[in-house]
Amino acid sequence: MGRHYLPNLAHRDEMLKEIGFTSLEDLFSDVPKGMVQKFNLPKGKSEYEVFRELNEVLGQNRTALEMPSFLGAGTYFHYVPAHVKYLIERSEFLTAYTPYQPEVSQGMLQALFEYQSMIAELVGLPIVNSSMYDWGTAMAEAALMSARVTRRKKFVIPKALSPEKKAVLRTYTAGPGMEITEVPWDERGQVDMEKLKEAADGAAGVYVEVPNFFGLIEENLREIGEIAHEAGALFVVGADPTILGVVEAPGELGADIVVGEAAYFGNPMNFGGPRAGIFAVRNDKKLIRQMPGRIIGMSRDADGRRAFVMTLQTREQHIRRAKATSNICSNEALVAVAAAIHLATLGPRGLSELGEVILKNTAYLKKRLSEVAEVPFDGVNFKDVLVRFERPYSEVHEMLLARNIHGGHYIGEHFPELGEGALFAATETTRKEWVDALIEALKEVA
Amino acid sequence: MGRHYLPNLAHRDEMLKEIGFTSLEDLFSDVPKGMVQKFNLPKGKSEYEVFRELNEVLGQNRTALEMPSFLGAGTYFHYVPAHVKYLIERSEFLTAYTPYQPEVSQGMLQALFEYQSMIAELVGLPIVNSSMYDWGTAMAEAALMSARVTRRKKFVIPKALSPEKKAVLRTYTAGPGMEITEVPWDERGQVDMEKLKEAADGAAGVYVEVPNFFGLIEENLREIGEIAHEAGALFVVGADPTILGVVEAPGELGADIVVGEAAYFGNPMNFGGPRAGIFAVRNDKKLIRQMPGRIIGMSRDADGRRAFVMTLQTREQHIRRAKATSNICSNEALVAVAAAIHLATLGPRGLSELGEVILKNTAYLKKRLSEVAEVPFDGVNFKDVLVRFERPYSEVHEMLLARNIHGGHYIGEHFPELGEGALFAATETTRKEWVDALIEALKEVA
Amino acid sequence: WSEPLIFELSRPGRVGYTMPAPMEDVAIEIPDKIKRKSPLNLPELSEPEVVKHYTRLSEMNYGVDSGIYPLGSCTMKYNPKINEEIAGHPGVAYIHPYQDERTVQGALRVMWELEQWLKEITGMDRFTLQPAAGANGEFTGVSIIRAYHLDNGEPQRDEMLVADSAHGTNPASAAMAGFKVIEIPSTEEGTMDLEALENAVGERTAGLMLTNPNTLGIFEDEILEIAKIVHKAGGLLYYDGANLNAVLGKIRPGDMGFDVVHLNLHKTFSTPHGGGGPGSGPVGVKDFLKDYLPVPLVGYDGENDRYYLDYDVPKSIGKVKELYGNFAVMVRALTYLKIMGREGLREVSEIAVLNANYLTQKLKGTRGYELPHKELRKHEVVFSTEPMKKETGVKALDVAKRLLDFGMHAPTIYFPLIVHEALMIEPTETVSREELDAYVEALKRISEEAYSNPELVKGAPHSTAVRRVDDVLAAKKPVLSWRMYLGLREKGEIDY
Amino acid sequence: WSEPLIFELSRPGRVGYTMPAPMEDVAIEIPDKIKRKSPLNLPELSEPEVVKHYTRLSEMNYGVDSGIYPLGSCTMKYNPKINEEIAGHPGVAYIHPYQDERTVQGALRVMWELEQWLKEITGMDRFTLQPAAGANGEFTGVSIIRAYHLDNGEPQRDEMLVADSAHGTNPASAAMAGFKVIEIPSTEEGTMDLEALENAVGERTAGLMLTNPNTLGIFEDEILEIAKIVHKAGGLLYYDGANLNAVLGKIRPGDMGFDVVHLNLHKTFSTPHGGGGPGSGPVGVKDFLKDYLPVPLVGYDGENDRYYLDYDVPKSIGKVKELYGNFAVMVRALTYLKIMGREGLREVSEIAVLNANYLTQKLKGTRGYELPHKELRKHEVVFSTEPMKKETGVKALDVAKRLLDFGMHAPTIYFPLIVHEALMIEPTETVSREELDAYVEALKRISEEAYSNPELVKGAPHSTAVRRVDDVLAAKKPVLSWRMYLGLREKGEIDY
Repeated sequence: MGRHYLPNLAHRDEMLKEIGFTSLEDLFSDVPKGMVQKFNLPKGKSEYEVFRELNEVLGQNRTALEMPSFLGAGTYFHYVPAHVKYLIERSEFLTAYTPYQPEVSQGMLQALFEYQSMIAELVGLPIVNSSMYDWGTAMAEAALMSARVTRRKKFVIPKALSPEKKAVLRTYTAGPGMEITEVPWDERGQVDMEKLKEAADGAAGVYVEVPNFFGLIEENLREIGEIAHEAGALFVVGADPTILGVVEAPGELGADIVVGEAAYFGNPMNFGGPRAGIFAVRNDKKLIRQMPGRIIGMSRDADGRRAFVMTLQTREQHIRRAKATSNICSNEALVAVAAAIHLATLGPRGLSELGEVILKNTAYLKKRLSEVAEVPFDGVNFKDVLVRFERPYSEVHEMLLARNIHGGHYIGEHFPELGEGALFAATETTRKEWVDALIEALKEVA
Repeated sequence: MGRHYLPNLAHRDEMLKEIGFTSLEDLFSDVPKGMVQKFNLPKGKSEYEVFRELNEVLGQNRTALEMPSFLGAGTYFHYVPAHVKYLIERSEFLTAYTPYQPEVSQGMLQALFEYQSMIAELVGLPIVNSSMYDWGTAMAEAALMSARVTRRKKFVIPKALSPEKKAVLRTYTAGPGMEITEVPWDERGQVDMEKLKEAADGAAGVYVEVPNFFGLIEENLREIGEIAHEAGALFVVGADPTILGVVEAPGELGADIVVGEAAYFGNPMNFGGPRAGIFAVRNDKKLIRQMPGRIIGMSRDADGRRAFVMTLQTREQHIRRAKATSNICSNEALVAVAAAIHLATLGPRGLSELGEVILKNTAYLKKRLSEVAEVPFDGVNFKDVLVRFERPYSEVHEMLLARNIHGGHYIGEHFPELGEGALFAATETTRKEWVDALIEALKEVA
Repeated sequence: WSEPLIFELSRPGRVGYTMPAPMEDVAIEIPDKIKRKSPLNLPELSEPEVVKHYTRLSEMNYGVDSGIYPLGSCTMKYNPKINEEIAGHPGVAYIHPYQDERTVQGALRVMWELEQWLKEITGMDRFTLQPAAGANGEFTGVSIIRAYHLDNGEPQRDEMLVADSAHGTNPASAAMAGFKVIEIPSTEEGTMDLEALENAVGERTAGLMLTNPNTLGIFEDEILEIAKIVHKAGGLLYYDGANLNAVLGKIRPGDMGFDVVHLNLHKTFSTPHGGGGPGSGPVGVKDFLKDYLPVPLVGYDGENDRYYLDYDVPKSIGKVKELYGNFAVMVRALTYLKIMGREGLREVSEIAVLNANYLTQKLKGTRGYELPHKELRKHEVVFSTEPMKKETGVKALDVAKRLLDFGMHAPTIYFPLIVHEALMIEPTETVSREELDAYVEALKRISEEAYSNPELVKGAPHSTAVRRVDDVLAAKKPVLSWRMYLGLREKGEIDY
Repeated sequence: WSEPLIFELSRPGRVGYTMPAPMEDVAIEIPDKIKRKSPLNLPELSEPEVVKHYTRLSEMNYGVDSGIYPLGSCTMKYNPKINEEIAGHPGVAYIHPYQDERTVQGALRVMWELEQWLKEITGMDRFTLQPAAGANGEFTGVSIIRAYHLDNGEPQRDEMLVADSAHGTNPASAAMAGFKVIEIPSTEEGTMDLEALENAVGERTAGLMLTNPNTLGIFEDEILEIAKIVHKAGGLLYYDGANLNAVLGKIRPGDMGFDVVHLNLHKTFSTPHGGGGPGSGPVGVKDFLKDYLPVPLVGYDGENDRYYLDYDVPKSIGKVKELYGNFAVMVRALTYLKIMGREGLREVSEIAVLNANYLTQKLKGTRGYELPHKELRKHEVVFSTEPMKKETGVKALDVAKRLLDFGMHAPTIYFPLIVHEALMIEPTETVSREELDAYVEALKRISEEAYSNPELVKGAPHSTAVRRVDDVLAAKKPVLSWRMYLGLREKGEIDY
């Protein structure tokens, strides 16, 4: 099967003859004898059969449309307006590659420039690349970049950070042998400022997030930045961009680098991927030179008209090879374009409103959860809420699942000091009746 | 809600002022007092809420993907390749209107010309319009056209015809007061040739279908055409176009007009709509002049290059008004384009293969059904098979449904002479395991 | 740029399809006399080639997403993408119309809910959703009027009155249903001439078909008087819903005195026009006509919370289309209605009317364009380029073609017939002020060009995929299919 | 044509969104010190305007459906639409990665099945699907090599060998993982210099990264010897899967002696490139390396017919990306694999190689184009326009730009670095013979133009949306966002 994708299959012999070959084997005459194999693979199928088969397989998944879910912890169910999906499925966007020929790629280039521009407004820094793989790899690359810029090897992170991101950071920093230092949280769940001060000493970079892993809005960003800068470290902020309509742009609070997850706009959960990492820096030549990733710039064409093009490529692997600022080549362009389209749709009012609705929904979830379990930290939550249960969370989870509710994400194995802790999350898509049903169920089981 | 579709809502007052109005009421000052109403309608909702709500409502339908179904009788589950759906959803096609300005509508015009051309090859007649609403209305318009051409009022149809089509025909022919004569089937389920001869006398048109309503391939098309022509009537053939890879083109068998259902290609069942009626005629000025519907023609542009344009419009309502050949204006252009894309994908081999696979699947279904119930007619079936049960079919149906099988379509109320008759259908999408499960179930219940 | 015909791209041996294997591979013999023997000259292409071909064709087509598309009487509003997403639900595509009602409750509910919205919007008491398009709806409506009079023992009522500004479908539909068509003239104000109407009505009057606002975009402000005249004469009042967008959510046809209404879901309710279809043309009637509606209707049994198909319509005219209508279009319309809601729908008509009047006022007074009839318009406006034609030779057609050069779609032209050299402009509520301003600017510039360089305008368009298409040649030498083309080429009768 | 920036289309007050109401409308106070005070300068548009803007931008972009796209080393094959349809299933979009395994069995099964295909195709024993792209996969692979040597007590193995024709990502990835990069030269035949390799390997050798066929499109016919040399020195062999399309379904990297392989699902397995991403870069390893793979792997418990995430990977290098990889891309690749099957995959490579050689032979000998190295190619070919440059001043860049004027995409240029003025052409198996012929014709015509009217070629492109873009200016005066643009405009530093 698959011959419907191969126009020249019908002309194989004629074409071979035309160029002086007698058989297909001639084309593979440079392959050592015996290396060509028969493969033990299934036969091809018709499109209809594969459609039915994969529909059935994927239909086994129980989706967030079928089952109330309170999962968050880095992946959130946001609504993606239909026009965003339609637009990025237009094949001129979908099937193009990296815009190596700007003259026939102005559409993608301009869309990515717009992505960079809108993210710049959100984070308060003017230089944004056109995407990393995800928030975690963007943070890891920020750590590597901090080391290159400062020629130091220590990177400071909060202890209250996603285990996913910590794992990525460790793998990325293993090669250059960087040291990762964790700063614990204080009794309010915020970064412990005293401990941070100690840790910042000699650091290449200091990293904090807003909100933090427990969903709390980190309040002392500006002070943390000052501490980092005093220590000669870069101040790296990880921001959930959906909060930036209500929380100050990290760039305005002193951040040198901002990373985050662009896929929260315009992209569905997709079982965790694809995503798109935000990567933004201050307008500082030293920083720009060390920045990873592809950047789109505005320029002129031969007639003097505005045109867009990939720029500052001398940082990149295809030019600098082993000395590049990163190995990244394929990035997450289409994810970034989807985010841009969604952001253009939201505009300033939409972004504020989105932030407000999530704040309110999270507050309601938190209030109701506190009726049935321990909610250890006060402060304002955004999306995630940390809850502690008396009985093993696995039991709570099973009982919720039996009631067709997907509860929160257990984090006890990564944070044993929290006991049976789990993160429950709300977004703008969460419905009040789900929360009420959750609380009813928890009253019975927790 | 809905303000996101209304760019100028934000500028209402400025714009009013700019053109010298003081309020919206000024714009409606010509409306009689008291006529403006408050409507008792629900409030608008966000896109997300409507998405959830309608997903839930539509999710209540049990689809052919979830449940084996043997329903046919004029609507069939054919597979639509994914690229067909993608292409007709491109908004340049989807959102355009009738190509009144050919210079910016060459894409739709050419696609429709290609539709006309491919249908012409299938049916064996060179003149095809760019679609009617469906097969039934196309047949009814063929009856009206026969009357105009022959100045007679009788239209002959087989008794073994879909009740849907009969009902449409009666409504369409009521105005001009046409008389509809039904010709019974013979012991083989084919049109009774003797009775037909009688009925054809004085007829404007004689209509037969291939396959007929019982799924049987009508064998005597050529002879029926000769009878019609001898009687001075037009010979009108209704053809399921998916059969025309294996059955001779009606135009080659003497048809003056061919009608049929184009939506069997490239379009899903959609609960019965939209569809697209095929309408084709011989290359005969007298016929062309009386033909209903929009026709796309090839011409030249001002530079002498090939270009496409709507043509022969003097037959149409927007020019001829009360004297038009039909009132049709909006047709089913996009459905026709989908059919064209699917046909271009199938090509001659695909169309033959489709016909063969359906013949084989229908034969298997028929063979197995004959093990458990009466299959009254021999002959070759295509898609539908008439089956007669001893017990009331409603009971059989209930018991099948309880086993998660959707049985056939009961036609006993329209054809009481058949007793507890039902049509069971197969297409290329029907799976052997469904048929086997059906027969197992029928063995238990029938 | 040009794209070859798909037949010209064909190469023997290529395939673009996959086919599941048959259940059992036994040869089935079709009787020889009916077996296909004639060659099947369909194109042979691989899937990538098919996709490229139709992608390129799509790029040679102007749609609502391409820019302003102010075709008068067509209501080319933005088609929200959420409509398409909902219509793409498997619960739409993969259901068979003869499924047991218990397995299609969702579909029946969609139809039932849609009917409730349409009833409240129009002030009608019952709707059929069966008609496939506006004209199919008109035929349904006038067939109901015919059935009503016959049923009332008045077979002599065989005249249908229509305004001289009416859409061509009105007289055509009336004629199809067996009526004699009587045209009622318009006054200089652009509304129906009441005196002429008084003179026309009588014992043979079956009804009057009217749009309000009419095709000039002018509200028939004496509509109540019109209704009275027709009703008094024993006729019924038919509302052509093509222009409903002007009064949506504000005024109900039912309150204006109409007895039968058809709507165009593809105009007023934002479903896409598909290059000419599919549309959907539901017909609503007042209570006294509901027994004439086509079968089946959709019923709701509240007690058992069950939707059902209702074939029990005693005097039904039968069917105007197979099955239940263009269901996939209905789904889109209901999506739109639920998002818009009460206030949204009202704002639609308000902004549509604002946009049309904004454009009217901005363009008014431009040399060469005349604004006949009243100034106050509803959703659309009809200008005449008669002065321009007289003074420069530039016709409405030329103006339309020149607009294409500016990347804008032309308005409807030469309609309504009562305005010479008509430009019928309906911006709709979904275009922005900047688009309106740019359209007015373009029309003004064309006026300047007409007076300074008329040949430029007469030769337009200059920058489109093809230049002006010769429609006279198309009619004189019909080439209607590849088959005809090959024949004519062979005979040397054409060279394109 | 040009389209304004979305910021330039913004008008205060317009909205393009709808938002569900909050569950409870109580004000939440964010601490003042962290509350947003700086203005949020995002564009304000309605949905129809957003749709029009990005529709127009899409039309200013060349994709695989627009025509031939023979970017060397990028495998721009047709992306079947069925892939998109399957990836659009709600069971893909609406599942959360932390859902209970019992509720995502379908997703885990997709991943597991995909792994089985990839294992058989490559001859590897275990795969991780986590890497987001080829380079991310390379980093994964070399990190595994690094972990392996450390674990074996050989921390001194800090040198990674790469061919001088290698993709830039190879040395970059090796450097990121802490390796010193040693370049191995190519011979005049275009294959690896074995003597140089012999001289380079030693105690510090961690491994060799290689593509086969290499970036010249030439099969490294001494691959078994190469493997022996590296293995004997204690190094491991890494396969860069960018060029797998040349041998797909015919030859397994595992049989060539490779220990680690990364694949590009967006190249070989037909998932769309998305304008630069998302891709997916699974990494497969031989059995002895499987304990170093990132976590989690996907396991299958046949007894209970249950798929699960397996975090029990004793010496795992950790994670190279959050969560499990680009799942929606994997779904597309599996769809493709199931349709193609065993024979289909083999035919892919055969036709891809046929197409590349057909083009090679047809173009060969054309004035100005030189074919260095061996003639027999696999899936791609690298010509040099060095003679043309010397004789006419027309560079590879100019040839590339001129191709755009013919509506065709340019090849990769100036890569691999070992060929001067390189044109690296990879037609793939999904283009037709006519497209190949037209491409050759265009290149021949450009040769004629270069020798008769070189300025025409040097000034190309002439007929694209914009003309040649000044990338030197872009780098000299970086304008990287609307914010920067406004600042520079205000200072008068730019005028575009």
